[in-house]
Amino acid sequence: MIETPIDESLWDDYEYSLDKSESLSLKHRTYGRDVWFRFRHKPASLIGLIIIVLIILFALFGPLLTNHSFEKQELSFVNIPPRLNVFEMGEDYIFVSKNLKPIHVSKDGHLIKAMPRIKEDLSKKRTSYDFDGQTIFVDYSSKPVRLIDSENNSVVNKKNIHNMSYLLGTDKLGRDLLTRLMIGARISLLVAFIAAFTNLIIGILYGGISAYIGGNTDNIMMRIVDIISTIPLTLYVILIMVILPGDSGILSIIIALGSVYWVNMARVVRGQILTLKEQDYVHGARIMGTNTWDILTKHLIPNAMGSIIVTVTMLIPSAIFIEAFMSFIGLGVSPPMASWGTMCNDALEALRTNPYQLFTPSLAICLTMFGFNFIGDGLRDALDPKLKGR
Amino acid sequence: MSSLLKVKNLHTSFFTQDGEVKAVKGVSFHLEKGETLGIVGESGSGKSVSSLSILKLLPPAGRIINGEIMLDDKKLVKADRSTMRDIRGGKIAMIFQDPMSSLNPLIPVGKQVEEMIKTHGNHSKKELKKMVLDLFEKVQIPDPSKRYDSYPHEFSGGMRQRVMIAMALSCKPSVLIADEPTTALDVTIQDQILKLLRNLQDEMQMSIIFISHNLGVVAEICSRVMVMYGGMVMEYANINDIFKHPKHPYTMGLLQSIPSIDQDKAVALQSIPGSPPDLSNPPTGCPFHPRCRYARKICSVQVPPTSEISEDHGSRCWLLSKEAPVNNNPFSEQGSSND
Amino acid sequence: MTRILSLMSILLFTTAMVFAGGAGDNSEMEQGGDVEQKLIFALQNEPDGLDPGITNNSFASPVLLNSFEGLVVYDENNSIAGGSAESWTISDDGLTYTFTLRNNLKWSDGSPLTASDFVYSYMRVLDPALGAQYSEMLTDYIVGAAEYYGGSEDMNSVGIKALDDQTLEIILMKPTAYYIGILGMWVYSPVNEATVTANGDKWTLSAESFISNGPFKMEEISFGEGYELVKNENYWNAANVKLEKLNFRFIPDPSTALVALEKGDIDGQWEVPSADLPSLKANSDALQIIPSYGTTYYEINCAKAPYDNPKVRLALSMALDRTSLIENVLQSTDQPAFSLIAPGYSVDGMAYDEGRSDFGLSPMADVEGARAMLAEAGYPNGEGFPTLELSYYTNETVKNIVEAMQQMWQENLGIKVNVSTEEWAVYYENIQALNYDVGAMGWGADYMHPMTFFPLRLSDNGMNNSGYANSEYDSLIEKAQSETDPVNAMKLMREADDVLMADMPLIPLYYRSSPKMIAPYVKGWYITPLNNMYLSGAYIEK
Amino acid sequence: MSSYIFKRMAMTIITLFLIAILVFFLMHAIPGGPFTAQRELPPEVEAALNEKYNLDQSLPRQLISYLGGLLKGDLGPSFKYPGMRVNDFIREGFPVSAKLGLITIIFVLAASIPMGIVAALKNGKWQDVLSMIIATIGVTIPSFVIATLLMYVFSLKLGWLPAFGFDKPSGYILPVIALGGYSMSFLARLMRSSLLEVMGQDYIRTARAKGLTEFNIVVHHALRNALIPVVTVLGPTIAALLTGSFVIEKIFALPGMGKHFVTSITNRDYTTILGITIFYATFLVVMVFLVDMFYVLIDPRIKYE
Amino acid sequence: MTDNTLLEVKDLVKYFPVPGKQNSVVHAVDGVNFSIKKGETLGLVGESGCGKSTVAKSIVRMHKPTSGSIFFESRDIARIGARDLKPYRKKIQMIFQDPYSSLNPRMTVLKLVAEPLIAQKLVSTANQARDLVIEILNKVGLSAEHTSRYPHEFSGGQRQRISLARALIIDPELLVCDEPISALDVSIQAQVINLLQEFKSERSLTYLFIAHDLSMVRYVSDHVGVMYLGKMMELCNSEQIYKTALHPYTRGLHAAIPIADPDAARAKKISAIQGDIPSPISPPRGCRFHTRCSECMKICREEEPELKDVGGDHLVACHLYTMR
Repeated sequence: MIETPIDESLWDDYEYSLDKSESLSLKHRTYGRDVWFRFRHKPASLIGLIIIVLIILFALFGPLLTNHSFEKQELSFVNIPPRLNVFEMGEDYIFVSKNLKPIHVSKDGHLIKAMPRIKEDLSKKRTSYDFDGQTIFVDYSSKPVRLIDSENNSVVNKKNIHNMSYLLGTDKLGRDLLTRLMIGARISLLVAFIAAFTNLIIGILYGGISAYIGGNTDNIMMRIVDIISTIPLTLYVILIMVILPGDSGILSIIIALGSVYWVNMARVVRGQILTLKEQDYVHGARIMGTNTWDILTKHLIPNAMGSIIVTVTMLIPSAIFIEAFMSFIGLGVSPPMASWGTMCNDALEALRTNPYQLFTPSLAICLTMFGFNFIGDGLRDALDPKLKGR
Repeated sequence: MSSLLKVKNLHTSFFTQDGEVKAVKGVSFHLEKGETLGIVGESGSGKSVSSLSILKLLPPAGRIINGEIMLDDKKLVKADRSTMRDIRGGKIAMIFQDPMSSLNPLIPVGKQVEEMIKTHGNHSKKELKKMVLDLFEKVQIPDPSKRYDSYPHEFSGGMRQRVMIAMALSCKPSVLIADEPTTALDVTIQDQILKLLRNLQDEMQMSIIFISHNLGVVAEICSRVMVMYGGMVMEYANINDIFKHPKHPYTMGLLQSIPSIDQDKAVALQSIPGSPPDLSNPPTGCPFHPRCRYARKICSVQVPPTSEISEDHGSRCWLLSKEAPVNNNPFSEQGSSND
Repeated sequence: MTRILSLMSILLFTTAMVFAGGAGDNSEMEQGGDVEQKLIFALQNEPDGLDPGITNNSFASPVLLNSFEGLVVYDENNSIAGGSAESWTISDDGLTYTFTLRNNLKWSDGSPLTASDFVYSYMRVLDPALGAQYSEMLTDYIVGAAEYYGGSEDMNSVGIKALDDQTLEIILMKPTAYYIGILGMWVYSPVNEATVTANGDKWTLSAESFISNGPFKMEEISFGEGYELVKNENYWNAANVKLEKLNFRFIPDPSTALVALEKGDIDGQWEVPSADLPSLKANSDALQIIPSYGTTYYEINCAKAPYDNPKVRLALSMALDRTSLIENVLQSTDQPAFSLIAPGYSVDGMAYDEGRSDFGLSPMADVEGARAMLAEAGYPNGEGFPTLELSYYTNETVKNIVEAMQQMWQENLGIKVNVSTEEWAVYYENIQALNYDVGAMGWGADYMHPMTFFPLRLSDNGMNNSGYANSEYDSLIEKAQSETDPVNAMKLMREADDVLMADMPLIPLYYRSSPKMIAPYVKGWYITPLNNMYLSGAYIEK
Repeated sequence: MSSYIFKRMAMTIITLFLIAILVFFLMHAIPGGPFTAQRELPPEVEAALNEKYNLDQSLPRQLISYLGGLLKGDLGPSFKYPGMRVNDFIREGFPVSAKLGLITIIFVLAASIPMGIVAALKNGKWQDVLSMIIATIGVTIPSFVIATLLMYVFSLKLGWLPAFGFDKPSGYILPVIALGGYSMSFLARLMRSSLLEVMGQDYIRTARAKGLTEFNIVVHHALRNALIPVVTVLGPTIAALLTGSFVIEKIFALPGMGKHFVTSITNRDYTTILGITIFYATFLVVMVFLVDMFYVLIDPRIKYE
Repeated sequence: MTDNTLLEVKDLVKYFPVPGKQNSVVHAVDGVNFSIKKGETLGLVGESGCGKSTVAKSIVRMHKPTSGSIFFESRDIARIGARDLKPYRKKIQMIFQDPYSSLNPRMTVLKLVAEPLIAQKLVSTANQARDLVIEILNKVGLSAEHTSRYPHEFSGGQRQRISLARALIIDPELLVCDEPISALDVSIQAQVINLLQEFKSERSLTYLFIAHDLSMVRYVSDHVGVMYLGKMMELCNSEQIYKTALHPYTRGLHAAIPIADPDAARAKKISAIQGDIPSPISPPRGCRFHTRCSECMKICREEEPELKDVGGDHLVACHLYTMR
């Protein structure tokens, strides 16, 4: 059967070694690395992570790169969109804003200045402006608005250029939207992270204690959770805003979120601990005489961490969500601070006139939520012990 | 005479994040009408994957890479879905290790059996129920008409496995694949199920592929045995040869691991050292060589070919080759074990 | 002596009136063919009730003013004209008003409406148990009313009498020249005793029991959704009421209403989203800008250092660029305000604010002046000035203004400004408790007379939330209130105005105008500067 | 079973009372009262109102008389809308919210379950990716943004659908999508993961081994099992959808109950705050209870005794 | 009992409440007596649900017995509180059936094996612990390089050896093995059994060995107890249980063991014990085995037989022998 003769030396005894017989996966990974390995093999979760990292970088370092301040208002440049549909008047570009004010724009798209108004003629629906000595007119008697130069000719050449002074345009107080978006990211993420962190602590402690003690204690603690979750959030927020000293919009949101939003986390942790405390290794630890604290911190909580982390990643978007909702009902951060929620809310009003103002913050919220959702999904799979070894 | 079922050079792999895991590497066997073929091996040896490959019931990550599976004259590897559906349950039925999780918890057991018959034939409602009750009787489920509407959780493990068997037999398949059907059961129940299977086989003249990690169980029911390790067939032979004249160190190790009735307590059990190979990182050469006490250098270099000892007995071991040295060779006349 | 006050104020509102294109003569116009005479009008909120005796809710106004009619009404020229009363006389001492009701007045259910109905309605307002929110519009003026209200006198001492079915007499405590204007408020509307007695406080909750006497009557009340009114055939002037149906729909989000309006689903809307004003101004022929008799101002806590120093208050006021706030932030057609008292009132062709001082303020910011003033007060370049807490109530428009003001003060004065918001109920409690530095506030007139503003800074007035007290001002106002000669009264008021604004106990920001959306095919309506909309002459012409 | 239900009901009533008590003290703790207005009320009026609404009594007494009324099913008079009772708000508003909610639930179920099924069965294919992108967008965009955008596009730009109200049946379309968007997406994701898990179960392999068609397997074996976790979240979801949404009702001008959740608080309409909260809590508890009962129907393993 | 009795279980009863049902309990263990001498191994066999695991868990005090006593070194530890129990935590250790759920997946082998040392405060430095861990790991056939690995990187047999190392690192007196090999592959079972045997002779350990595999039990045990539905059916030395088993249940169990001998295996046509084990919520009256007993008599249905010595240290609870 064997055609080719075998080299004699190959018939020597094989050296037995413990390591070889105790075969172990070559790819030795610590737990964290193992999770990371599985996590990064899901393209969606990786994309999510990249999005979040970019957003965090954007929030942290972005404001250093813009030459605007988030709070500096330029009242003559309010509601300027990122794309300018300008009139070409010789060498000059003139942009007529939504409130019918002509603005001198340089060739490369920088806003130079708003022109002083000379006179508004309401009956003819035209307003005259002083453009470096010339008188020009904005005529809104018919649609679209026309620009009429000093010789009474209608300016016909129009062109779309990008707003280089304000890359994402300005808001209703003439503030740079890009910078506000970055600052807003800080606030929104801060709210989200702190809320998530607070929830993490309270949720773990509450859920953990409830499940660990069990019995009637558990019953009562869970009833309390039920009660808390039915009481209107608005009520808390107003109360908290009142209790806290005046200006702390963020703090009150965080406290509101932190003080009631942990109930979900508590439920999750409780469910996990209830299962885990019946695991053999927990019994084993108890039999060895390990004390309760160590059982909680070394056995129960680390093993519940998977679901906890996943819940947290889902909780962060919901905190951003709620912050936005709070802004919607008028309970957001105090001005001139911006958060994505307040930006969205401010822009909603002006949606018809200035849709671009809504676009960027809601895109930012979406992206962040996408990011966290993907990370959460990825982590859920990566942390799932059932998928291990597959 | 052509065999009822023929598997040739089957390769099945799982595609995971860690890369390709080769679970079955060139398995070939045949199954004759009315016989019971045992497939023995420990977890990860590829025995279940081989049987799932036959019915193409592999989990989503699994894929048949190569090989041929013939049922009568039908090629199954490339068969389309509807052909496979006809075969599943109709020609080849299967029962699984865990009867609890293998039955749908939300559907009464009678319905679950009935559904199988309905899929493979036309029967009136009344007939169907009658057939199910007959089957229940046949697998010795007490009080069948009452049990018809019970849910799986209301059954004991043994009863559930009887339901599974009833289901498997309902369409009178020519092949029954039993994948560790008694592993989850108590010895007394295992005994009952084995006897039941044996009697049913006698009665219905079907062929059985019986998968188990327990040689004792295999001895009870099989006529031929195939021993698998690391995704390969290590040895195949009829039942007596396997137990009386094993020709593979692994088979020998397995046999020696079981304490016999009159095992001397002072003497340690003969164990196979080490652990089974990690499939994602299999050893080179013979998969068993790291744990083989007779291993030679060549075993770690090259996969041994299958040596045919007799027409019905083959073994994949270098020591069976003609050139193999005699010292410390259990298969040569002179070197046969003195330890 | 009959005198009908002329309250025209066209001069100052030319700008705005041009936009109010819908207002105009209605008598000659023909009704447009077979167009359905149905008007759907969006209100932002459900009023808290429709009992004219109780509510002071501005959302109720369009409903109440078109379903009830008091003794007098404001006509399209903002003049007082006869409503249920055909004519009236005022005694020479200015105390006794005698009204002659029109013939055959009827309630919407057809039952007769007599002078005693008015007596009943007014006495009802004077019952504290009713909870009338405008009760002081009676108790402050009518003899015996306050005493009766306080429980110290009985009904007979109150100066409201039905002399016969068609004659009503009201006797005042002291001569009040502008009282006839107050009579135009809906709190002076009659309510039907029969339905009130039969249904108690639920009489306004269903169309059947909602009996009124105005040009329209209630057809259906859908709670939370709106009101459907139809022409009241029993109205004395029903012949001139052209609309057959009048729907008020509650659309809380003005942007939604705007979409609906542009789609043609509704014909008008009460609140216009401020962000859309500029584009509506350019593009929409439905935008109507109505001059409004009201002032938006900021309260200053005059009881708290450093705001107890008038110079500080003046500096703050001077540092604001009102033009920019109006043009860029509000993008509206409001007018920069220099005083609490809005213009719009005039006597014998002389406008109240003619030749009025600017109180040291200018439309644009007077940065130099403001800085100098602040330095004079002891805070050169804002040094040593404590952080100013600028409070406001939760409202988008106010928020924008406040943010802009914050920057103006910080930049122009070099002081630090902190902005904080609270929802209204909390905010207003803080304002009342003088627990603030500077806070957003505003006042819309109840009647067309400057006296609707002055009480806001009277030292003993409950609405004076600034801690400001000036006896000179108090006595000037007291004199003005009882001055029967309007010219003299105006003089006194102007004096008071000067006294007040010299102290700058508030920061006037702008005099309001009120944008409304009313489709151009709706004609014959008018809205007074009191924000009162009258639709009795309205019709659709497409 | 009946003793279980009885016990559960007793527990529910206690919980509801605790909620009432807690909300009662919470709302009295926040400043401002129902009669705070810019125009100060004459003291006589304020006194009369306080007497009328029991506010002149001590808090515990107010609470007791409120709870007494609550036992009789009377949620008290509204402070803000004279003549109205909180029961009236619910009677007027709830049917509107519930009707919208019901349609939304139907939409949510009709959209999410097939979406989840398709995504799970086509795991990793474009159908899965597409469904999950839609579902992720659905859970990421706040409802007020969705609502406004929908209106902007479909009412204003395209003019296809009315911007407000239920005067026409087409008026339901936008509110239903805006209201149900989140739940729809959430349930689709849940359905997908649940079905994916079920499809990996042994009994599905058994069903395959029986030769059942894939359709049969999904419909008869996988779906019922996969629905169990979906049903769990359905209780609170249905309760929330049926009781209305402040945001959606505001934007689409719907006369539902949702607005009271927020406006009653800003108005300090004490009885309404309490009444609405209790109504919602009751509803929630009942829905959760019904879901638990529904379990018994779909899962023979569950029995309550 | 003689002086060198390490563990004595007397009238041990453990009932569990049935979730959702008020008045019924699971009669998991219903009055069980036995004792183990120092250095000996007692095997407990029986089908699942017979209460053998509950006995084990009661002894390590994973739960409090309903009644009865557990004397360990002559002190009743059945009902003492957690603080009093502490010294016994060092002396009694346990190995679980499922090697996958009995090791915390978040801990490295080093931490796992060192855990009892730290819990019992037996070491003061990390290095000391590490040395001890490596020493014991070597004994169970693993090496120092395995210490940084996580349980999921090991096969079932390896994990069970880690469990063993972990249990033995603090030198317990009694090791309770709850089906330590039933989840393992055949080729691995012998490894673990051999290790157990080695340790027994080396450290004169005492074992309570629970299994359902009679042949393995016979091999490792000095005495064997057969349990059925919470009751002890037969108790004798391990040779007797194999050769001269008295109780019909024991004989049935015996016959049910698959024999790795095709000729012998094929000879049996009828299974040894018919039917299923009844519900422990309402165990049968009389002898609990009577429903499945091929030699059932009238008395068996009515009267519960007592566990009686029939001579030669052989105890059996069966009316067949009480009659004599």
